[in-house]
Amino acid sequence: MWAVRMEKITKRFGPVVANDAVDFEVAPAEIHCLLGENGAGKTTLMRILFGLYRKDAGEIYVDGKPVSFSGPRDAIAHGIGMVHQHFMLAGRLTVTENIVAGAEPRRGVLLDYAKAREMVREVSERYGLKVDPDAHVESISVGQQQRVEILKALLRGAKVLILDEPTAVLAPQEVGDLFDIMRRLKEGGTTIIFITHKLKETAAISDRVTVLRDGRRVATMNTADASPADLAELMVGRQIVPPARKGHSPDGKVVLELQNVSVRGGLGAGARTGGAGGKARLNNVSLQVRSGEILGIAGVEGNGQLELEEVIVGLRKPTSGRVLLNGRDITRLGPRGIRDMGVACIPSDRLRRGIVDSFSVAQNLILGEQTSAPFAASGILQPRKIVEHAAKIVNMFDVRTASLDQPVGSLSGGNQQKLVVGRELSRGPNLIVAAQPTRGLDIGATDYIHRQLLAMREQGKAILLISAELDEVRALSDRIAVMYEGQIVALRPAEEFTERDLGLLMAGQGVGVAS
Amino acid sequence: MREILDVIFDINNVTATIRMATPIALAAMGGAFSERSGVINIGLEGMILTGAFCGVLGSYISGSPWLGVLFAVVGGGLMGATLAVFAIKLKADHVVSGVGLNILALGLTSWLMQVLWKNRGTSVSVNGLPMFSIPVVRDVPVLGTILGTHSPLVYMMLILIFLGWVVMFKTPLGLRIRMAGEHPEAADTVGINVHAVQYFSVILSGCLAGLGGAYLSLAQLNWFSMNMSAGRGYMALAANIFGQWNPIGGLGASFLFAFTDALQMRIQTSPIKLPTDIIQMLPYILTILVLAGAVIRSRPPAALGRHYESGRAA
Amino acid sequence: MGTREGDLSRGPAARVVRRAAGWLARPGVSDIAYSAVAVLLALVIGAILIAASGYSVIDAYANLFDGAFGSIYNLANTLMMATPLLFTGLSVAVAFQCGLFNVGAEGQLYVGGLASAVVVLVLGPAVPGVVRVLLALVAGALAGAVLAAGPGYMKARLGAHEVITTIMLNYVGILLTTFLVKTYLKEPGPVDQTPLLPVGARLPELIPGTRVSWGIVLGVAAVVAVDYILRRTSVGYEIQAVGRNAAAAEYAGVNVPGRIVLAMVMSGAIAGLAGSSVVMGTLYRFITNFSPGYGFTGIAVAVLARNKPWGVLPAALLFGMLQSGGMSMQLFARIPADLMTLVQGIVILFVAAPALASMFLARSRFGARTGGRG
Amino acid sequence: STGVAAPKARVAVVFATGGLGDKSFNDSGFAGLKRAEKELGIESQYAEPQQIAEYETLLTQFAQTRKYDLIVSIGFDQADALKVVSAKFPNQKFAIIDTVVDAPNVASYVYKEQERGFVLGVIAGLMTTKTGDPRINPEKVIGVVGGMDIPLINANIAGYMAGAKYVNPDVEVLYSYVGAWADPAKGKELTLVQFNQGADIVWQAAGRSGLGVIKAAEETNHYAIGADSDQCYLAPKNVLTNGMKFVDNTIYTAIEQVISGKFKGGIHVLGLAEKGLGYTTSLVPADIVAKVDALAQKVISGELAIPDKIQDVEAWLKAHKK
Ligand SMILES: Nc1ncnc2c1ncn2[C@@H]1O[C@H](COP(=O)(O)OP(=O)(O)OP(=O)(O)O)[C@@H](O)[C@H]1O
Ligand SMILES: Nc1ncnc2c1ncn2[C@@H]1O[C@H](COP(=O)(O)OP(=O)(O)OP(=O)(O)O)[C@@H](O)[C@H]1O
Ligand SMILES: [Mg+2]
Ligand SMILES: [Mg+2]
Repeated sequence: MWAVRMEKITKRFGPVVANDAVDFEVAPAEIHCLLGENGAGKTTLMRILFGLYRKDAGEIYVDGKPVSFSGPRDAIAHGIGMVHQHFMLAGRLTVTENIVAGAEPRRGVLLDYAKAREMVREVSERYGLKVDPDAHVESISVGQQQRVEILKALLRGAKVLILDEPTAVLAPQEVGDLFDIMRRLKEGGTTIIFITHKLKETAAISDRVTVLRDGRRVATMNTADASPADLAELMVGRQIVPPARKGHSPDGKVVLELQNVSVRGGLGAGARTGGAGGKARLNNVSLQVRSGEILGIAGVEGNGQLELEEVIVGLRKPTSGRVLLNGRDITRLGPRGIRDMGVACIPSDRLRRGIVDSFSVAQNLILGEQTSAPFAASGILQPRKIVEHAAKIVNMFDVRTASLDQPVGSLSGGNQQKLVVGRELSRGPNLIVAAQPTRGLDIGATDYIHRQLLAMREQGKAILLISAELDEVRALSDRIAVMYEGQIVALRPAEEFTERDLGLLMAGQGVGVAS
Repeated sequence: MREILDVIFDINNVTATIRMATPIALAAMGGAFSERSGVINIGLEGMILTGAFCGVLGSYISGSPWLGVLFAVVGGGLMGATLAVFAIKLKADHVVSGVGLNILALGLTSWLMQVLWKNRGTSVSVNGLPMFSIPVVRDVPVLGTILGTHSPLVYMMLILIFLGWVVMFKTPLGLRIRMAGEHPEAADTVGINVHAVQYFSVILSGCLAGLGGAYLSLAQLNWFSMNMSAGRGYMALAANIFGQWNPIGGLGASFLFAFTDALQMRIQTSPIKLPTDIIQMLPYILTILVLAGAVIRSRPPAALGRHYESGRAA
Repeated sequence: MGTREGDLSRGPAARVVRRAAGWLARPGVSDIAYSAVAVLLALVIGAILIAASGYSVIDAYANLFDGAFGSIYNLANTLMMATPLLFTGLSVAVAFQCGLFNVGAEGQLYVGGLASAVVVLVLGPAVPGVVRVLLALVAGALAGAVLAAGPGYMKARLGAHEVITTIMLNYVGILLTTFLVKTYLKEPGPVDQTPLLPVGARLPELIPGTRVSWGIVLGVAAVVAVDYILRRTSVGYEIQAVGRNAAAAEYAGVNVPGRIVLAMVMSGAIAGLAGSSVVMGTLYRFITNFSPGYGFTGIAVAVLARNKPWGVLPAALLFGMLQSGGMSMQLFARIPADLMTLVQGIVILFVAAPALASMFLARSRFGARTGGRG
Repeated sequence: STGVAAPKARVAVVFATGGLGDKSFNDSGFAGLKRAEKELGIESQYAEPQQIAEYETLLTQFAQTRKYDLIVSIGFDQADALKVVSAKFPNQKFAIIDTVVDAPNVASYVYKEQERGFVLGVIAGLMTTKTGDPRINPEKVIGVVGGMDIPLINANIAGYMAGAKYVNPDVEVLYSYVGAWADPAKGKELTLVQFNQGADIVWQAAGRSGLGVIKAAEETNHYAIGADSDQCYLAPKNVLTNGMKFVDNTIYTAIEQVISGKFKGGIHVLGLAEKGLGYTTSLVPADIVAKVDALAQKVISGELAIPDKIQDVEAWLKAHKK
């Protein structure tokens, strides 16, 4: 008997058929991987299972019994829990509040905060998911936030746990931790549906795998029987070959230089990014990025990468130190001036900083260029030019949208990211700051963006790649700097690091070995 | 100089402050509940007005001012329910629904007044609430003057503000309200009925503003007068924001507004000779200065003003 | 599934079609249809109220219609009533486009109105009338802009919520103008008001013999200008970007505080012109406390217009119509003004709730053709 | 009240924006109109505009019908509109209250508000020394709460100050303004401030805001003075007297004159002498009534000309030292 069986599930959003008569079965206590390109319909299928979307057609069986959910409450009552792709957390509330909301322990009419904290501590210890119960969610790292999400589901007694791209925001170490947790849960009898774009992870953790493509199921098989290459081909319909990288010329012109840059916590941009705390966020960081090279910044998120990104694009003034671009001091120039000097930036938080989701595709594609030729002439926008440009980028970067007038908010996450990457790379920059550029992207899109970055490198651009994705950093970078607690603890040519070295350095161990 | 200090530190200013802050603080707390749940409430003005009217109507019908207070709470609550239906169920823009409600309340109360009492301007006088003195407190020198004798609704306000704070920050319901206003999807996915929580909050908001109205018409006065809310709903709106969507903060802001107003009134009859219009500007200028000086970055609930529809219906 | 539509964007014909559709949404036909249905529904409720109160519905609505459109004079009246609302509605809408809620149009229109009056009176007859009118309009806009710039600056630099500051500045604007008039500009007599503006230095009548002035043309021009700025200029783009996602705008190099101040300045300038249009085109002088709340009604106008410049036009006309028609209803059908106020509130609520109209439409055959929404 | 027979006259009234229900001149004017309907057999029609911009339209709409024998404008802010309309319709008879429109077909009725203030000041100035009355305290302080700081209200206040200090130079007169005509709660608070400063008699000249003045007096057991009409019923033990303004009589008389063909344009200045203004004796002790009646006589005879500006009071007092 299946733990969950979904039969001929169909879901339409207007003209879009997100799920087209999808059959999907999960066995009890298995880890089932759900694969598919961006927009294949994975999230939609799972949201239907969780009662968030109402299906247009089809049947759902839980433990063999037909069910009909009119909302998540029903799904939760049937032991289904879901960790969402975009976290469902209220940033201003505490960890405890987020976890217990809807299932609060009471003392009389009051919420028993002591008990709630205790419950959180208890579950988090049982499953080895450490979080500070009193921290405000907006002030903890994404990895931590994810734990909060998992705790939420576990506290509600989930027997079927849906994890929608949980690893997209995690550092390698954290992915390892998550897998340990998943295995422990599985041993305890929990069924897990796991969505990912990383075939390595599929192989590492899952028992079986289902592939969706264009809203239809194309295959379900035992993981052991599927090679990564086959799966990739099933997903995107073509073979994915990792891009080749030409040799590195170590003596290009220095484009970006940071000299002893420090940023101390407090208000300022920190207030806007939600980070709090008064410790040093960047500590005496010095580095150079030369034209024709990719400098990779490896590190667990929350170790100063965001501050680094903000300092370089001018959103944050360092407390000390200087930033030079082509030899010119840009420390106090501000985002406008820095952009005008030819800096492109793919922000790490694309939803918040990369797009205006109620603007159309065409409008978003000139964000940051709204005052520059050819899109504006003496302050007047040039719709012709803007539309031509949009059409070009949408084509070049394979942004899937119904039209150029579509609000960007209605695009899938992957397509939003492609749009941002396309916009930034097409600006003809001489420095590219790419922060988590492939987060959440499917293998096809990831491959595409990697190729684009490498092409930029061939053109002699200087590229600063900030990524929590070890494989990505290793595959693309000429040199790698490891950040830990606001400091650069190692900076060497890429080939001098082993994967293990990097992992240890990122975890704050082996600082002694830093060069 | 001496005279100026006498004017500023006149203890009666403080007593007047408490009186004048009462309706504003109640409505501000109403605003806090509504907005914490995600529904913008520009309709406080109309809710106060309706409460004031219903209060008099209740006392007129029953002869009992306390039944009048009940009427006011119910009347304000009905206005809240109207706002809720439009803003939540019918997905009307929250701001425009509130504006519409204010106009509706003005028309409705004036109209009913003609129907009931054949007079547009003022109703008949009804039984108002008697003053209440706290036995021991009233004899304490300074405290007695400030807090010793007030309308029972003043004490009720102070208690309600505290209770409101407890509900908002110390109870499961409060958590659900805050979650609905911060992240309705998150609330929905943990099984919280977002709309139910919003209905509750907006209706409660109307009840509280209605009670504020009853204070005007049954405690400060004992009749209804056309448009007697006289902008207090807008002041409550400001007080709620100033108070960071927290009932106690709202009370603080209401005290600030009321105190500067009391000061203004006191200055008018003091030896400080300034043009009346300049004196009357004082509360507003002072508020702006305090706001600028305090550097309070108001951060509204993240999902304020948004219509939430769980994916079920999508 | 999303389809690849890149090729759709090639070819000049396709471009024209797309641009006609507008790459910034304008209020669509459906918006207008829904609003019209909502107004009708509200009038039906009004009819029930009128009938229940013992008046003749036919008489009432015949007078409403006649008062609003029955003659050139009445039509002009509707336009006159709509004129200040056109400005204040536009003012509030502009601020909303930048994510700002300007509750201060009322105060801004007072200072604008006074500034216009002062310029006309101070310049005196030596200066040609046209010049005086133009300078007075500029002064009105400037004064409104100055009063709005404060909240804009405090919002941008100090994070002070504009709702609080603009509410407070309303009172300041009204009291300050009163003070200035009393102290420096008062015409002797029982009213605190400036002397009459000379005939040559007024906004002339648009239709001779009626009360509608060129103010309404000015208002339409403002709509056109604001629409153009928002849709077609870099600055307008930036203002909207800030309104929709300030963090992204900042990341993209937009001067966010600057745009916030600019949006408030634009909003204030337009509100200031509301005052100028009344002072120079209707009352012909500044009278203390002259506004019956044009600034507050402007909020309703703006939101009914979905904050779109072109939407402000029908929304303001609707209010003008209800007011001038309401006057006739009161006068000739003897319906008390309060009932009209009541109906106005209902109209606003109904028009604000497209779902109500669509529920209604869904049940009628009309709905089958326009399709569902929302 | 309209019979089958043709009415004696048709009268239209355009009220001030405050509208009916102000318990002040709109209501008083309305009462005059109703009395004329009943007693003179006229037919009437009226409008309650919401904003100044409507005046001209309404006056025009009435005048256009050419069926009204008299069109009355209530309130000083209708002057501009009436000036325009009366010129357009030179054969139409108009009347306006509280201000002057200089046109042959307009009868303008203005009141010497300061005379009413004067007699009330006399009463209050004498009364505040009667410390035997439980509502009177030892301090010689009286007050007045105005609706807005405008000339019409200030003429009242000036007369009040002059009257009080004329009979009792030691008396201190407090005055403050609500800043609104329809905020009784605020009117009450302002009054409480004055009571706290030692006042025991406060006059209200604040429209509906002024009803709060009477409430404050009742609650704290002090005296209030009513305005425009007899407001004793609001607090029978605490309304000392009322400053009357007979807009009803004015309108009634005007209508009467229209019917009898005696109507004449021009300025009619109404004061105590013309019985356009007055006061009630209500709770005023007989000795004070006698004194105030005597002084009123001096005003009526023209012996005392009361100042109508607050800043002129000092000088006037000096000139009239007894
Ligand atoms: N609420 C919605 N309204 C309209 N369209 C939607 C909605 N949710 C999803 N879609 C569309 O349905 C399709 C499937 O989306 P879904 O989010 O399920 O994809 P996915 O497989 O989870 O992609 P990704 O890997 O990018 O998360 C996409 O084309 C998407 O644009
Ligand atoms: N409507 C009215 N209400 C009150 N008093 C009025 C009214 N009309 C006239 N009066 C006053 O009654 C008196 C007689 O008025 P009438 O116009 O008959 O005489 P008059 O001597 O011709 O007027 P005037 O004094 O303006 O020259 C005058 O003192 C006048 O001011
Ligand atoms: Mg997804
Ligand atoms: Mg005394």
